Amino acid sequence: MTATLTAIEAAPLPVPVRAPADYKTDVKPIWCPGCGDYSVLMSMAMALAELGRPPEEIVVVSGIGCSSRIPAYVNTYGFHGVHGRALPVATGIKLSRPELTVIAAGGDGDGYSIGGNHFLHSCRRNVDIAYLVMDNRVYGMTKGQPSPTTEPEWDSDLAPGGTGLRPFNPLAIALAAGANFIARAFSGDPAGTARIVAEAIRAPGFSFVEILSPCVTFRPDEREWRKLVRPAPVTETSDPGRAARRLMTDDGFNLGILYRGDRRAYQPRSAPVADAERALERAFEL
Amino acid sequence: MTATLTAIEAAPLPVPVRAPADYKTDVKPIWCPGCGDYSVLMSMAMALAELGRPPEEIVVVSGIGCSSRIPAYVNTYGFHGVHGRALPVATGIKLSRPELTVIAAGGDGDGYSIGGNHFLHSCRRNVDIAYLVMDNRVYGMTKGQPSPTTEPEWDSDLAPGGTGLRPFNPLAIALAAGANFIARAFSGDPAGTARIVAEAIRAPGFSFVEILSPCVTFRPDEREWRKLVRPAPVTETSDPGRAARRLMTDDGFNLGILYRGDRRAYQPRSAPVADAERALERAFEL
Amino acid sequence: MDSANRNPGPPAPDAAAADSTLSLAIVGSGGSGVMTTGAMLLDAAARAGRYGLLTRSVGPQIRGGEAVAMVRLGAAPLACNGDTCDILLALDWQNAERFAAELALGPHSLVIAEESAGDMPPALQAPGARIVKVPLQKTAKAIKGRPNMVALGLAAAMAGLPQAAVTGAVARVLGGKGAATLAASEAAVAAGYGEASRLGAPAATAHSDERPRWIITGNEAAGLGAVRAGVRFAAAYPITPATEIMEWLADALPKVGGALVQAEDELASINMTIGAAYGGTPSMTATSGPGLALMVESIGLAITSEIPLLVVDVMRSGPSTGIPTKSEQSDLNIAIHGVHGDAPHLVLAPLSVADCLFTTQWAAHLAERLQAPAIVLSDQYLGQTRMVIDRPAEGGPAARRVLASATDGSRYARYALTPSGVSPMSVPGMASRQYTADGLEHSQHGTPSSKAEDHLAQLEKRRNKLAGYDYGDAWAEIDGDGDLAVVTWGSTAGPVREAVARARRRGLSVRVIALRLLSPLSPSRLAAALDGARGVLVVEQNHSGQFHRLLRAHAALPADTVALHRPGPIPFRPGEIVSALERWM
Amino acid sequence: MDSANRNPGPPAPDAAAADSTLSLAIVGSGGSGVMTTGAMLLDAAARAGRYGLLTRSVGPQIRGGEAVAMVRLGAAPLACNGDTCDILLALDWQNAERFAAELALGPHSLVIAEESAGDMPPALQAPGARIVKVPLQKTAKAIKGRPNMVALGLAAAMAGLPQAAVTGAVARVLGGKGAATLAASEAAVAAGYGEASRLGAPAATAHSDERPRWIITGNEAAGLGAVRAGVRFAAAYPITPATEIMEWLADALPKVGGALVQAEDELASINMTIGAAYGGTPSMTATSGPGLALMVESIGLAITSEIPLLVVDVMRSGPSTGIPTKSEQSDLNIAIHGVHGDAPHLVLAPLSVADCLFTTQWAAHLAERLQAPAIVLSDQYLGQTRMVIDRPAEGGPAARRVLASATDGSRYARYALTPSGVSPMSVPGMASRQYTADGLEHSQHGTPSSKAEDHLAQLEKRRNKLAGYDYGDAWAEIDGDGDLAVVTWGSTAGPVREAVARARRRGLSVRVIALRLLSPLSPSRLAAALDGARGVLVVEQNHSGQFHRLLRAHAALPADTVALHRPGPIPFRPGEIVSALERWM
Ligand SMILES: Cc1ncc(C[n+]2csc(CCOP(=O)(O)OP(=O)(O)O)c2C)c(N)n1
Ligand SMILES: Cc1ncc(C[n+]2csc(CCOP(=O)(O)OP(=O)(O)O)c2C)c(N)n1
Ligand code: SF4
Ligand code: SF4
Ligand SMILES: [Mg+2]
Ligand SMILES: [Mg+2]
Repeated sequence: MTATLTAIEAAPLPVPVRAPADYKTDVKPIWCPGCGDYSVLMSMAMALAELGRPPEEIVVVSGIGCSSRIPAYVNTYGFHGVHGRALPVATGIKLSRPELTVIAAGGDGDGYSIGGNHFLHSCRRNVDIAYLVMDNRVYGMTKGQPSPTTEPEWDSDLAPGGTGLRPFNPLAIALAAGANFIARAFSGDPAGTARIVAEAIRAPGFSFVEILSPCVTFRPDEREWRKLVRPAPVTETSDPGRAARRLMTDDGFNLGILYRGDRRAYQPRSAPVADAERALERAFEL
Repeated sequence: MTATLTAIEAAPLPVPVRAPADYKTDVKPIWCPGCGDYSVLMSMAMALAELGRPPEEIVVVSGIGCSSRIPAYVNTYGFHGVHGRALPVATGIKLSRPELTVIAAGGDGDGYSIGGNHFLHSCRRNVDIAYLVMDNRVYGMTKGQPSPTTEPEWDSDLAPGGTGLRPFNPLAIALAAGANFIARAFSGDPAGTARIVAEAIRAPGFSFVEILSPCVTFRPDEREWRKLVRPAPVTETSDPGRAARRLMTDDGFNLGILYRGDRRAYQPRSAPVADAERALERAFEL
Repeated sequence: MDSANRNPGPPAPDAAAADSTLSLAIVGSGGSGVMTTGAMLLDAAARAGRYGLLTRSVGPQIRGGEAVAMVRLGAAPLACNGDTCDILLALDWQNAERFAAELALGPHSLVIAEESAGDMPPALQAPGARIVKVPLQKTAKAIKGRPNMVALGLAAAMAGLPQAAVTGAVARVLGGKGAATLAASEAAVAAGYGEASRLGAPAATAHSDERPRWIITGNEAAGLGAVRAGVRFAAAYPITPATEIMEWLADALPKVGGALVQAEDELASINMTIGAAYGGTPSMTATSGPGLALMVESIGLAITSEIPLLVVDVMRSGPSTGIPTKSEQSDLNIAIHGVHGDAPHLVLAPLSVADCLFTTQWAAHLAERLQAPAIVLSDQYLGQTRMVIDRPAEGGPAARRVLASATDGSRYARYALTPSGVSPMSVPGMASRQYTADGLEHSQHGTPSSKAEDHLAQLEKRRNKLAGYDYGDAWAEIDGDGDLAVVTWGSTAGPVREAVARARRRGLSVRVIALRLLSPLSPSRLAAALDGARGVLVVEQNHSGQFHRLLRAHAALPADTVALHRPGPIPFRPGEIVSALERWM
Repeated sequence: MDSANRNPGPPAPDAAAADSTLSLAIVGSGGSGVMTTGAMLLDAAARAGRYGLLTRSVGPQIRGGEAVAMVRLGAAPLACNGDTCDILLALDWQNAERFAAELALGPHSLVIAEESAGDMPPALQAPGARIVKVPLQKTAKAIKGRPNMVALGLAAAMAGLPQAAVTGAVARVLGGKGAATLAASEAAVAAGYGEASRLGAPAATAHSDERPRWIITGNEAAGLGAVRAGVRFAAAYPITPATEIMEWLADALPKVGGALVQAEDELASINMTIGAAYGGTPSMTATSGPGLALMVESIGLAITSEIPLLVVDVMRSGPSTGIPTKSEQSDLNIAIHGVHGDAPHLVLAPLSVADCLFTTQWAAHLAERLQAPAIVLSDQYLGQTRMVIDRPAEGGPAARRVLASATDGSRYARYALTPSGVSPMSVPGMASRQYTADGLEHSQHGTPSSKAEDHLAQLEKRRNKLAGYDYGDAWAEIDGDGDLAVVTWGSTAGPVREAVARARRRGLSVRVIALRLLSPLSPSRLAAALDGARGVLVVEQNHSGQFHRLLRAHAALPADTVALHRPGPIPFRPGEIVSALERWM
């Protein structure tokens, strides 16, 4: 599809062994000391090192938020777009350049609030993208408003006394919408997160990883998460009915791969025809 | 909340008995002869007559599409907004005028494609609105493109040979997102549809009714639906886990009320304080 | 001048020929086959060496309502509909009064109506118009044909087309339906010729002109222009009247190794387009006003992150949902000024149905060349009018990006401050050239910056790369050098050209300046084009005179400047513009 | 003139006083308490009968990075930051060089730095500036206080504030924290006064001026203006720098019987607002550039369906995500022209922090009065600057809608063509007045119409109701009648006023025309205001001169017109404008 780029698709070279550090830039993160996103960054680098693809064949796409700053800190190609639109950008990249590894990343506000429609439709479309959501149950970047995953009673200036709304269940929605791989990780366990992220990238189709990643500044209570998380007590399933039941009753702290489907990744049919342009033009002749 | 309007909230009058015709205007629908939406209109009028509220206390809100033309044909207050945004408009009306009956209506493209995010968040927010989707698995108004519920192999100019995408499962998503009442109806059964619509309006919180409503022009094959639909073989449930399992495996043709939850409808706290404006201003004094 | 920026110079319509055109309308209710009849008539005319166009209008019903096919034929390429209808052919009168304003019957009009259809609706009647009744139904029944095919024969005969041309057109459309259908249709056409001879049809003339012709709509031409330039990815969300561009591309792109994907909404379609373009593939989307409104935030992202991108806006009557099926040039404001912040980008408008090909192709070229989004303002009239045109020249501008060269070890500065303002761009796959594209203000390396000097430097770069580029002579089509100037843009150039041809015959010395490039506007080129004009008429199809305001903001107009603007839904007619020119006669 | 449209006439700053102001900045790294110190200093100044303002700037870190609090104090109301910093107080030097451009130290500046903080960063150094070191840490440690409270005492003393005023300010902020904290703080403040006396602080002066004062930010004032007008519903999606408006309303609205709801995105927030407004409740939302971009499609819906609506856009540096925490006036284009189709609506801009109250209130009034959306263009500078102002007058314009009268049996024509263009509106609950609000073009009854005459009639109605309304003298603040005019809008009016005061003292005869109403623009009022001006300076804070282009498009400007425009992030300083005026001196 990229006629201009054939030159760079040169013969394969022997794959050098790469370390996590090879996937990090030296741009200093703007994150607060102690923010969960530092660990997610580390996990991403570990996962990419494990997979070992050259950094230039990987693209990390994000929206806007503290978590969405991550592309600048990863030494791959990056795209820091507008709030809520990481997934369509990632979709456009992957559909036009299927040979690239495409990862979308961002926050719970970016992905579940303003970006909710793309989340739904990306699950359904099932393009081969890994989507990592750093869920801190708050809008960090804009200084502490409730997000869709915020607990109903959490007090804030924008929702004094709490929103009173039932939190959004991103995993159940991902399943209902058709995501092919659904997992939950915790930033406090970087090695476990790295394993899940690597697996999500490897899995075909749309892979969704919800990463619990505390916001120490606006949700200091989330430091307690480390006591609440646990490996999911049940094994991975590929039965959507069973997964649905589990996820509808899940308390939000079960870690691991919770669903793995077998849908084929979506890639639009492209069927080049010899001399196609001429044929297209001929249709306008009398 | 509407200080300007107190005059019209006069003393209650004895409720006259109303007929379906009292809820219809004499504007001629633009729909094609045979379109399923005619029956939906009839069912709405029947349901409203059954409930018997004065037409001026009801608002029907829609987006854009053939189905979204419905407000003009119903003799209530109406709002024909832009494509995909019926639900937020309905939400604004209901939250500021809780005493009104608010119904949102539209098509599968309007509600599940461009309006998907509002669908998600309306389910979650659980405002007391009934949402009726006339699903014809196609974009009728723009002359026949696939919608999220279209079958993967359905051929069209925009997706020659079919989209290849798994159809969207609106009921499963509504459940995962928190809708409090979930039902499926069929326009070919106007009395049954009227019953379900009346029940949806009565039920507190966000009530979602998926109405199979054939597009005879672009999906003539949908005339066959009348052979496929059946009353759901199972009884109404209020257990989300069980409902999730059922809906994930449902074939799309089970009619009836499929889930009824017990969440309280959302209404923001309003706590008027005497002389509040003065108090607010005093905070700026030294 | 870069050859890509050379004006393709579509022929101005032959002034003499413009007077010898025939405007013919066929009206009927749903299912009467009015549209097929119109399309066949146009096809037949092209076969007979004529030029022509077909516009359509329908009632509010989604399907099966009343419809009118308006065909205008002439010996030279046509630019627009005529002032009035010469011949109206009515298969029936059901709701036909709805089309009164569009049809514009006049005292010279001939109305030919099915005899069983009853009386002509009063709203349609024009004093002086002659009405004759014909037995289309009866004739058709007698030969087991369809009344609309009888009407086709009748219309073709009234237009002086040889019957063989009609046979050819019918064969092309109905060829697949079997010999019996074809034969019945031909018999009906012949019967129509018979009816016409009784009405005194002119002698048939096949023109000797053998120049190869195409029949194409503006929407098809726009799709083709994009493919010619090298666009290989499109993301689409359906909207009237832009859907046909995407439907054409859905078929075409896979054949040239590309792809089209249907998005969930316009927020997704523009961002998918941005993603694919970032990845190195020339990419586009098409939409209309409401969709463009949803895209402006992300167009701003493409501007700031310097991603090339093509957006075709096929305008319809606004604001809001407005009149989705009708034309208007009222999206100029949002196209130029609808992005928040200081956000320079390209805005272009095709000047005719045929020019939808060149302008879209050129826009794709400029977008890639200048790493900026380009918005093409087509409209419902251009997009959906079916036009007989001369076969376009081959080739034309290509979308080619200034790519970053191989690494020399230094840190890659994606947003380097170069003399032209265009910075060589890397795309994924290029080793050691990784960067993060960003909608935050940034330094030359792409890292976020809130420094005043970085902000200013990048704002200047983004402005200068567009303002300083040499757009050659393709920025406008300038015709003549009279001391009056008609300044216009986009589809209104059609009626302007025809009006000016008429005004010239009445002795007026008028030039036409039809702008193809609307942003950036070059005040110096505009000034040069206006040099010596003592009076200016600015013509456009919207209510508030958006283009006139834009010109005022950027150029010095003479005191004697008149703004002629009115909204849709009726297309501009040359006569309206001639009237406006009369003050200078 | 309707009293609602009377200019509230905030006092122009006392020209003499403007010269006797003090600009004082406090810098320090995260956690050093710079912001609290600044806020207490401002509070103390207000208690001492002064006026003043506080602006803040922080590094890119979300929390805990370097910060600077800039306080300017004076004897008369202030309009903007000063040209340079008189006193810089450094708690430490960590990353303080980031603020070099904002601080603008000059040869007369005095730098007071914590002695243990090391050397001043070279980027900050200004030739001639005097540097003294003070032991803030040591002093604080000795009395178990906090260094920033010592700094507060030092700063207050250097500003000549009586210590009692500081005590009052500290008590207000720390009152809730217990007597021990309070005592420690007071001791630290006292220690600061001690340090200051060694540096030769001036004698304290409490002004006799007893006028009651408020301390308020523009965002708070905008919220209050809306509530005063009668706004009772708001839908919100957080965005910097508009979030504080919504946070203020989240607390305030329930108390006055209204409500605020957080939406899932801006598409939802604008449509919720539309829904509530349709229902009869004066309603609003607030956002910044990216959010406004997402709202334009639905603002078009409100225009077409004639639904009153208030949108406050607190502008930040664009385009795209831009510099979210910094001010700029670059959303004028999108605010006026960002809606597709011909889409007239109201655009206003507050002229000062205090005026955020009146302008927002007036905008809510006009929106309801004229049944159209009103966009208020505030900006980060106005929104987040904390200002000491005179207590505003009570009352002001109210949001009151022209409601449909009780049924007289005739069919209700929601979009009736009235002389004023405003059609009495019904709201749900009113019997026999049902209608469907529609974004499709419509007849007077609201039923969809694609007729040319309906389209034109409704376009004219929607334009005329705005263009024909008498906006009284509130459309602009006009000061003086010199033969030069400085024309400006929004927050830039502040530095313009101060600059003009200075220029007048240098003998220039200058008037100021500061526009509050930006759309519709009245060419005749503009012409009257400009009458007799031989030269015009147009000042605004953006890169492309958006307001200048707008003026050109609508008004005749003298040949000697100079456009002074530059982007953010640094706020305009009066000196820049004085320099531009020098060509006429
Ligand atoms: C269109 C638009 N609306 C709003 C914003 C303001 N905004 C920036 S980040 C953000 C939310 C971030 O929350 P989340 O995605 O959870 O990321 P976090 O900061 O918590 O990591 C918002 C609302 C924006 N930039 N653009
Ligand atoms: C922003 C925007 N995008 C696209 C459109 C064009 N459009 C009008 S209706 C429609 C889809 C209608 O489909 P659906 O909601 O299923 O309704 P149906 O016509 O099938 O009843 C579309 C895409 C529009 N009006 N506005
Ligand atoms: S505000 Fe919260 S999410 Fe943002 S960087 Fe700080 S800790 Fe992390
Ligand atoms: S196109 Fe389909 S959905 Fe629309 S009116 Fe016709 S039958 Fe109904
Ligand atoms: Mg978050
Ligand atoms: Mg549909």
